[in-house]
Amino acid sequence: MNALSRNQIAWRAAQDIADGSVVNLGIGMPVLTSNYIPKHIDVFLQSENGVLGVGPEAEEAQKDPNLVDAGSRRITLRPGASIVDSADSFAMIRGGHIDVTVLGAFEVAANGDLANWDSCVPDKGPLIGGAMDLAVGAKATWTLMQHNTKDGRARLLEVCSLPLTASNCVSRIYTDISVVEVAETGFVALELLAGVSADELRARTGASIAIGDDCKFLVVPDSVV
Amino acid sequence: MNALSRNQIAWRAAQDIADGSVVNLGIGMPVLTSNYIPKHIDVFLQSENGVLGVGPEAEEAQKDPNLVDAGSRRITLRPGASIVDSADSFAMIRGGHIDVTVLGAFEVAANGDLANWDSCVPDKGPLIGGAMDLAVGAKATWTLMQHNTKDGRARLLEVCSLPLTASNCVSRIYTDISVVEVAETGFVALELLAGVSADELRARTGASIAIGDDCKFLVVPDSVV
Amino acid sequence: MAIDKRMVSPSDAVADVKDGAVVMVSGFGGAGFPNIMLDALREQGLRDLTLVVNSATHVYSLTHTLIEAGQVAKVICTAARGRGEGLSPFEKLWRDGRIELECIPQGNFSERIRAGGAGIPAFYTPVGHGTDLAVGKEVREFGGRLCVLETAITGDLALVRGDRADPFGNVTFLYAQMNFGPAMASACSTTVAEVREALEEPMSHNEVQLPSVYVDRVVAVGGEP
Amino acid sequence: MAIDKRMVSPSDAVADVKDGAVVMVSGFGGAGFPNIMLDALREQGLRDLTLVVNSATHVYSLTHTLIEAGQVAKVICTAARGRGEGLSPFEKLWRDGRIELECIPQGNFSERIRAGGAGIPAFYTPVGHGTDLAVGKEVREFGGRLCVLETAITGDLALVRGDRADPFGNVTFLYAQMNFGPAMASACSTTVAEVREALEEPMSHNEVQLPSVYVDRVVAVGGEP
Repeated sequence: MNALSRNQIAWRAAQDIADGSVVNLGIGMPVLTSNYIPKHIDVFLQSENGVLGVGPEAEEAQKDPNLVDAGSRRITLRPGASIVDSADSFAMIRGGHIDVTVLGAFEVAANGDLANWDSCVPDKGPLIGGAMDLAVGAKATWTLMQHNTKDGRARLLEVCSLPLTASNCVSRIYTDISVVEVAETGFVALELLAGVSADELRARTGASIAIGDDCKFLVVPDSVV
Repeated sequence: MNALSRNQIAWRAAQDIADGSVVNLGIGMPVLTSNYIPKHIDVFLQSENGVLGVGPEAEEAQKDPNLVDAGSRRITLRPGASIVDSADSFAMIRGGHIDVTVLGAFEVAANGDLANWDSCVPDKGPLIGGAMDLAVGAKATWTLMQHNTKDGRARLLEVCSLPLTASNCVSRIYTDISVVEVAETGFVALELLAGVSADELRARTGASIAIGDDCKFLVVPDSVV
Repeated sequence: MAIDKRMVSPSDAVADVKDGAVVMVSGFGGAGFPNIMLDALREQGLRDLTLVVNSATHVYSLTHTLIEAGQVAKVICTAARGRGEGLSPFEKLWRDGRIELECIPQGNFSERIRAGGAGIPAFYTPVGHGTDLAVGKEVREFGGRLCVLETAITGDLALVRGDRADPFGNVTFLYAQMNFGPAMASACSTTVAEVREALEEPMSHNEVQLPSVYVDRVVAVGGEP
Repeated sequence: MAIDKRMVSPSDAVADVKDGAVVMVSGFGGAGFPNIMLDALREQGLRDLTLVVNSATHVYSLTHTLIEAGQVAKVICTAARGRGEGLSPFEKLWRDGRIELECIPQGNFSERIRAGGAGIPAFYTPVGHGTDLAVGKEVREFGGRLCVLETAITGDLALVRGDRADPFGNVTFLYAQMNFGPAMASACSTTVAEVREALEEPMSHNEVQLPSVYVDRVVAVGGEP
């Protein structure tokens, strides 16, 4: 099987979202997760601009410039949605009322440290947004990311090389070749793409990574491309 | 003229409320002030239970058990009123958004210290409510009080004898015989009841009190009883 | 599964509360007392509860029935004075050292609860500085003002009275019924909303005054007696 | 005199702003930018402004026009990265040391502004601890979590975009237009609400999302272009 596409990584993460939970999806790949949440579960998506209960992206006719998410997407509201101001939205986030935040990541360390805000491009301004608040405040932080950089370097590391977003926050990593738990002992592979050997996984990971006792194949249905 | 009644003290304070201001009236004598605010000025009364824009007390037919002020009076709303929760109400108070709070007082000291929450009755439970927040948070704190206790002791003192509500907060005192400013230099009488001499005022005041250069008679119209 | 937080029985809604729980109870100025839920809680026969409630002795609130039943080890409140000259049951227990009391200014009370729900462990406030209530508290100067350090209050159970709730747990309030409800709901691990009416359909986002994320259980009990 | 905060001219509403003012500007995710007022402010030709705004470079906000006109000495924000690989005008000024930048996590940003309006001089937060953004900040442990001390942000002028305002200054928002508006309005000594429509009559208390006490001037400008 080929390495997972962005949609496929998002699909895989969506399958682990618990029924009845409140989830914040970061800008970029994480927001794709909303397209793949199983129909039989009921989830409230929070966006840090204050919308609790983000619905599907708006059709052209519905678009209201004021009904947007934190990524400026024009959205709809799901039944039972509510909207608060930014101070209350981050009180909700910081206060532990979000079950899971799904974020993009440049790097994750074996102790759960996350680096996702500063790629250190010279003279480009910083872009923090709500990532630090989400990573610290949500009950669980999951990251979606490519397992390696374009030039082949590891993104799962013993220690992050880029500036940290938050310490000890990531519990689950979904990559194009694996699902990895960040356990007390470090990285543990829960799922691995067919055709990727344990040795290859270790070679592509910048820290010690255990193969879970019950490690499965990472499988995505053909309908997701 | 006789010493002022509670209504008359409240009337006198009401005459000093500025047009367009936001005013919090404490439970008891201060809330009577609302009956005497001049008709030609437009004032928002805040109550610390979250009501901004308290209107007149409700007639029997209008009474709603949920439309109350902090003193449990059943009230109406004035045009343009709004209601917030307690956290936001005290954010409003503490944040300096109330122009004047009018409070009852047991004692006021010459430096503006206020004692109005604990009369030290043995074994009676404490009752603080919002007094400390109001005295610290409002831009100005005025007190309405009898000039002396029932047994003739002074309530305007060099130093408060009762537990403090807040330090250096009172700027104006309305009593049954005087209007007193709390200046940098201490108490200054701005108005004095006809028939009360400067000597009598000094005798009834427990701290040095100056007679203002422009000290007037304290006069209340006959219609207020 | 479609989220539905409505429960039929008040006692079921508090069946999992344990001895020693910290219970927050809304209500102020005669509005917003969750008296049906307080009755159900009392019938559970729990011991050693800590109550976080504006008044320990308000006649319209059934808070005092838990105190009189000997179920309460500690009260955190802003008012604990019984009416009249005699001692209330609370005051007698307090005098005899059989109940612990922490009495704090109402704005610090609401802000500490709000902080508990907002993930703010501690904050500085000018309110209370220089009074008996701040004895032993850390003092620090900000912008020339002396402030005390106050810590967040969190709880196990919030009992909140509202007007209507939808199946997702969104709640509306009537007038000043709101008071401490939203902050308390945010600060407790489980929140039960006692409401007049439980709706079959979701309410509009514009109506929501307490977002669903803060409410775990909804019990409809009809209007107040 | 009946309170009426409506003004006809955007430029009159900012005529008294001075060089060096701290100006807060609402808007996030494409919603809630007070662009008419930003235009009026730019035309004042002021110097050395400090802007408190979520993004220094958002394309839909006219914030960047003040920066490009050289009127801004400092920006406090959560995002300052221009689109694309090249450098934005802000990034060039920043690189050349001609503009000061304080970039902070969005939840700390909103909470510091909320604190400014709520009379809380400082608070502890877990967000940012251990990151480059917390270097030099005081660290303290609460409940086993390391937190940083953050201080309130206040301003001279808030420019806030809403939907409707009544003569008293009560404001409603459309959907996610609210974002930083309420907190900023509370934290500044003067607030101008730019709204689509100014109402002749007071709105109902149930509609108010930003209470009148926080709004000094209302300018109706019609819908967004």
